[in-house]
Amino acid sequence: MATAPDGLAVEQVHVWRGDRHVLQGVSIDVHPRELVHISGPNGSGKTTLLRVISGLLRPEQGSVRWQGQSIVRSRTQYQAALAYAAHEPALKGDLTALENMRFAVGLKRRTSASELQAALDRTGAGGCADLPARVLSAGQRRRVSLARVLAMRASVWLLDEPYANLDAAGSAVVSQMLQDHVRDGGLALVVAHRDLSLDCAVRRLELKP
Amino acid sequence: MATAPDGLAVEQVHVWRGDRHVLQGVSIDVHPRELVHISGPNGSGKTTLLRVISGLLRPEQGSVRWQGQSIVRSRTQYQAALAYAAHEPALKGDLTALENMRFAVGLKRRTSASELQAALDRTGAGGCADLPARVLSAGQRRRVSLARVLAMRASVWLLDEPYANLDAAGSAVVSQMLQDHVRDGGLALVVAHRDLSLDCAVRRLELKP
Amino acid sequence: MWTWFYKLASPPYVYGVAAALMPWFLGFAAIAIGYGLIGGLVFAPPDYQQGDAFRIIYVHVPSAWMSEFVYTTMAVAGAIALIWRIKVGFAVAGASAPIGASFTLLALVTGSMWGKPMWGTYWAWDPRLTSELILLFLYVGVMSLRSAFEDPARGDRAAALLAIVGAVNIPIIHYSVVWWNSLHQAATVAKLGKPSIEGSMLWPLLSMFVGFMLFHGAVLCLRLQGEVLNRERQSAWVREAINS
Amino acid sequence: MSVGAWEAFFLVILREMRLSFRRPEQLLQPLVFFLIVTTLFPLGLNLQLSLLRDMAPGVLWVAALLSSLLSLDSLFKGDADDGTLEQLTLSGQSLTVIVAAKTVAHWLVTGIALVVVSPVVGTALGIPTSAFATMMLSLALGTLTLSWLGAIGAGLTIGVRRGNVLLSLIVLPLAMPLLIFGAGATDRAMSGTSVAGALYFLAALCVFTCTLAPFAATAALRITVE
Amino acid sequence: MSVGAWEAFFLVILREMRLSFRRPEQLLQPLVFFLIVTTLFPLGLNLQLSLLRDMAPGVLWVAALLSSLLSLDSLFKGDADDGTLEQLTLSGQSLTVIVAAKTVAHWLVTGIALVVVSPVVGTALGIPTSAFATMMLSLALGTLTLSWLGAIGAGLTIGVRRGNVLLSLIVLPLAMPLLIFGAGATDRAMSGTSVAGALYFLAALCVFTCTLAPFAATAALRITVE
Ligand code: HEM
Ligand SMILES: Nc1ncnc2c1ncn2[C@@H]1O[C@H](COP(=O)(O)OP(=O)(O)OP(=O)(O)O)[C@@H](O)[C@H]1O
Ligand SMILES: Nc1ncnc2c1ncn2[C@@H]1O[C@H](COP(=O)(O)OP(=O)(O)OP(=O)(O)O)[C@@H](O)[C@H]1O
Ligand SMILES: [Mg+2]
Ligand SMILES: [Mg+2]
Repeated sequence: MATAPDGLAVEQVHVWRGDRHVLQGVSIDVHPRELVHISGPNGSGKTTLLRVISGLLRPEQGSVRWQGQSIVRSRTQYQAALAYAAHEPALKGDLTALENMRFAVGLKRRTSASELQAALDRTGAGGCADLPARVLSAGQRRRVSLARVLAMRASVWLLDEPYANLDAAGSAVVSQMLQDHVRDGGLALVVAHRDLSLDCAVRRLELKP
Repeated sequence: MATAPDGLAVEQVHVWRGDRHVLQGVSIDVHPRELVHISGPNGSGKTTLLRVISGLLRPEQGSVRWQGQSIVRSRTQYQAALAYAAHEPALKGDLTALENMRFAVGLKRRTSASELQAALDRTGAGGCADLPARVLSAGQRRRVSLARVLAMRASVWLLDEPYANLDAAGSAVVSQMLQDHVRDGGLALVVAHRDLSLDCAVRRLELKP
Repeated sequence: MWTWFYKLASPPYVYGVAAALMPWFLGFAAIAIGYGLIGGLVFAPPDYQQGDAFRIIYVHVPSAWMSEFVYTTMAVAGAIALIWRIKVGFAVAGASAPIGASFTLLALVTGSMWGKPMWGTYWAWDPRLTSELILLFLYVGVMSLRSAFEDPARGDRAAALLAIVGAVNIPIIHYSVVWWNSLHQAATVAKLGKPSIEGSMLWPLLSMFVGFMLFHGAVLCLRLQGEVLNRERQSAWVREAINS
Repeated sequence: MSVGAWEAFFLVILREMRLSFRRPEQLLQPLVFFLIVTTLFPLGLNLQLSLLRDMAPGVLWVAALLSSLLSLDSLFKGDADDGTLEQLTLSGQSLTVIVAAKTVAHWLVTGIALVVVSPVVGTALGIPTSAFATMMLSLALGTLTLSWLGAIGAGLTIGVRRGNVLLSLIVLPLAMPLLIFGAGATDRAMSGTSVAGALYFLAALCVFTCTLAPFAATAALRITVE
Repeated sequence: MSVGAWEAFFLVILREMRLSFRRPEQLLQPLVFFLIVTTLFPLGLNLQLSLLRDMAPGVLWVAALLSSLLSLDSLFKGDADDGTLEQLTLSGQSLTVIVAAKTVAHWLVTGIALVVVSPVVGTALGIPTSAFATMMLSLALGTLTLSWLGAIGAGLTIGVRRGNVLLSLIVLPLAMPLLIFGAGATDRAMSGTSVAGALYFLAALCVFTCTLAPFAATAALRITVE
């Protein structure tokens, strides 16, 4: 059994939800500088898989390993190297976009306001930095959550439909982000319903319904 | 001033949010058998416009008329003829998909379980009918909310990013729904970031940031 | 027919009127309160039972009355604003709440200062006292509801609605002494027919009351100006008023 | 095929009931809260039984107010959070009908249950059986009135963070007369004096609120929802 | 550049404070609730003053428990609803540190405020000045313990509708000993007997909860977050 001591290894993961056998033995190895595009029809278990890989959900069978170690064992180190953007942008409505970034990123690494602002500018949400998240539009929220991923400087990215709610300019930014991340040695698992046309190698993992 | 006695007339609508002048005098007439595609960058006020048209939000200036009457006056008749699908699918997590449909649609018109089930089948969410909405995937929820629009048999459709979270099959269903609705004499305003390639006339309303 | 009404209620007009009236209110308030204080503290004879302690009546009773009066103003202004969509009504209601809360607090504080010599305790759970405390809660509720909204327009409307609903309690506070037997003084002054209080005590008291009313008028004008300016800060006439 | 107001009313009541019964353990919660607050009291006081009997009506009523209030906080909040309140607003039915249905359903689920268990609590606190009828009737009137007041408060505090605290700040002062007359009636029934006055007052208050509160609550919702 | 546990602890405290102070008037609300609940009792009791003094410690403690409880309900709920709890869980920091920070912040915002206003309420209820020191000390210990107990309860009830009622079911029984000894201490201080025993017990309870509750609360959260 060849583990991937420098990457992420998902091994025979099984998950049942209610009566449904949602993940039926999913396996995949992902190395640094690799990007995996997870696709599949609605309800096929893409979000469930990402939650398993992030460690939020324990699979009934199978395991996830990071640098050769089970993520249950090395949870804190693994999660410190991880950035997860879920369906919902996970922003506190009463805090401004910048404050939201500060408290979420600040738990992973020391940052400065200017660095956070730069990340917001990069995703095109710079103008919203001082607005409470509650008043932002759907696309602006998505941009803030992507800026958070950027600012975390994590090596593992798990992105659940990062293109949702974004306009054309926003989509281009996401594609650029992904390319840069992979080029800089990161690895990413991205759920998307559309084709990713990126300038880097993209592996595809298709989940069956 | 030519009002549209058989359709929807948006006249010089202005909305301020905080210090931002979000809608700066938007006007559009929509007649039955017409479909308007509202587009524009993130944060340009598309959702705000739909909320104004639905009557949820009162514009600071300007008015919306339905069949020649201000929707403030004829609110209940107008809203009885309206179906609005917001960014969020608006489902009660503790109720099943079918129950959700039943209570939302039941306030507009008398329906039967089989009719609701047929609508769910049409959007491809038939299999989820008896699952509590809480456990549905993002795309399945979107499908249920679209089935609700279908089952309401409303003549005015306001859809906010109906394609979000849907897989290819789901997107095709939405396009088909829109075409049929327009062909049957309905009118629709649809917010979408991608091009709508429909088999019917599509007018475009582009909001500036 | 209503146009004159709306014109009267237009913000620039109200702003001007408030600015013009303020000094007059203030001046007459000073006179009335001056007479009341001198009459009450110097010329009125000490009470045969309470000695000089009773003199706190000259602050206590007018402020207690004002606490109810201001609440009523606030509710009425809120109702006008909600029903006829007259924005100045919200400004009046918004300006009134803190004033009324202050009068209520003053009545509570002076009352309990008076209570110590009279009843031997600062506070007793008597209906009148409790209902005055509840009035304070009502004011606090209205004020915190207003500020709980991000959007000031919504806060205004929500607070106005609450003020109207809460107005039901005003008669309850007023008649609490009648309905429950209580420690507190029953109506002595505000009784129909002959008041059961001596003239040399009564006149300064009434004068104090008038003075408090006028003073309230002055503060209301002042706060109203601020509220109107703040609400209309986008409009042309405010810019002019500030620049000139 | 359009839907009449009564039909809509019953449909919304059905919806609320369905939601409540979906988690049956939660139906019990206001009740258990009621039981716990009434037992907390004697515990905190460690005093003689005679004293306890004197304060029984007060404790009973305060517990009923608080437990009913705590569950009121979620009257519109859940619907506002998940977007279903918007759908209800846009249903083409009068919002007043919907608000009325939700409030009545709330009372059916919490108020009536309180009334039903009150004899148990009353016995524990030493209230004599002869006073039960008055106690239950006054509680029924009181909780219904409170549900209406709470609907206004809940409508006003949607979307406000920590709305539950603001809600109690708004509603409890309005509910004070209820408490005074409700506890008063039980007290009088215990001492055998006439209770008619207090009960009439409660009934009048209840009718008054039931007529006006639906409109106030609707207005409140309209203000906060948009 | 990785972030230490203490740093994370203070960052989370800062976050919670920022959230509380964003709406400063809301900080006052648990206080006002405390005041209102203490007002309710005398009203419900038909105002026999002698009675009131006897039950003052009980009323004070019940009000403190309830008001602290009411605000505990939102300890994790808000974060769970908007998805930020997931982000906190995935932050790479020990969840125990985060839970501890949130709980301490809760106590700093509500508990301390209650302790500070308790003399006002105490005076109104007729507690003599000589008993204030005991009252305040016991309240401080009690509210801190309660915040911890509440954190366990709040962790268990995330994701459950009408969480606040369930929360009180879980927490109130745990809080019984607090109430008995807390009100007992104040009672004894009022009658001039020795309070040391009750205070020691409270302090012991507080230390005990502060050591174990963080782990229990973390475990509770983990169970419900999955
Ligand atoms: C904290 C303690 C007290 C509070 C909150 C309080 C409250 C009030 C209020 C609200 C009123 C106005 C009632 C109305 O006409 O609507 C009032 C009036 C009055 N109070 Fe007090 N009071 C307190 C203590 C006292 C004490 C200790 C005395 C003296 C024995 C006193 C004497 C009076 C008198 C003489 C009036 C005028 C009654 C009338 O003619 O209507 N108050 N108080
Ligand atoms: N308790 C349950 N009983 C039955 N089915 C369940 C239960 N919980 C979850 N499911 C099913 O498990 C699947 C979860 O899928 P998941 O959210 O991972 O889908 P997804 O691939 O992310 O879909 P989407 O593209 O719509 O986001 C759904 O089909 C859902 O209906
Ligand atoms: N209180 C406020 N202060 C400043 N700006 C605000 C306030 N409330 C809303 N806005 C702005 O108003 C706009 C609302 O836009 P809306 O939600 O209608 O956008 P949208 O076109 O639907 O965008 P998207 O494509 O992202 O859904 C946003 O730009 C938002 O930042
Ligand atoms: Mg998904
Ligand atoms: Mg939008």
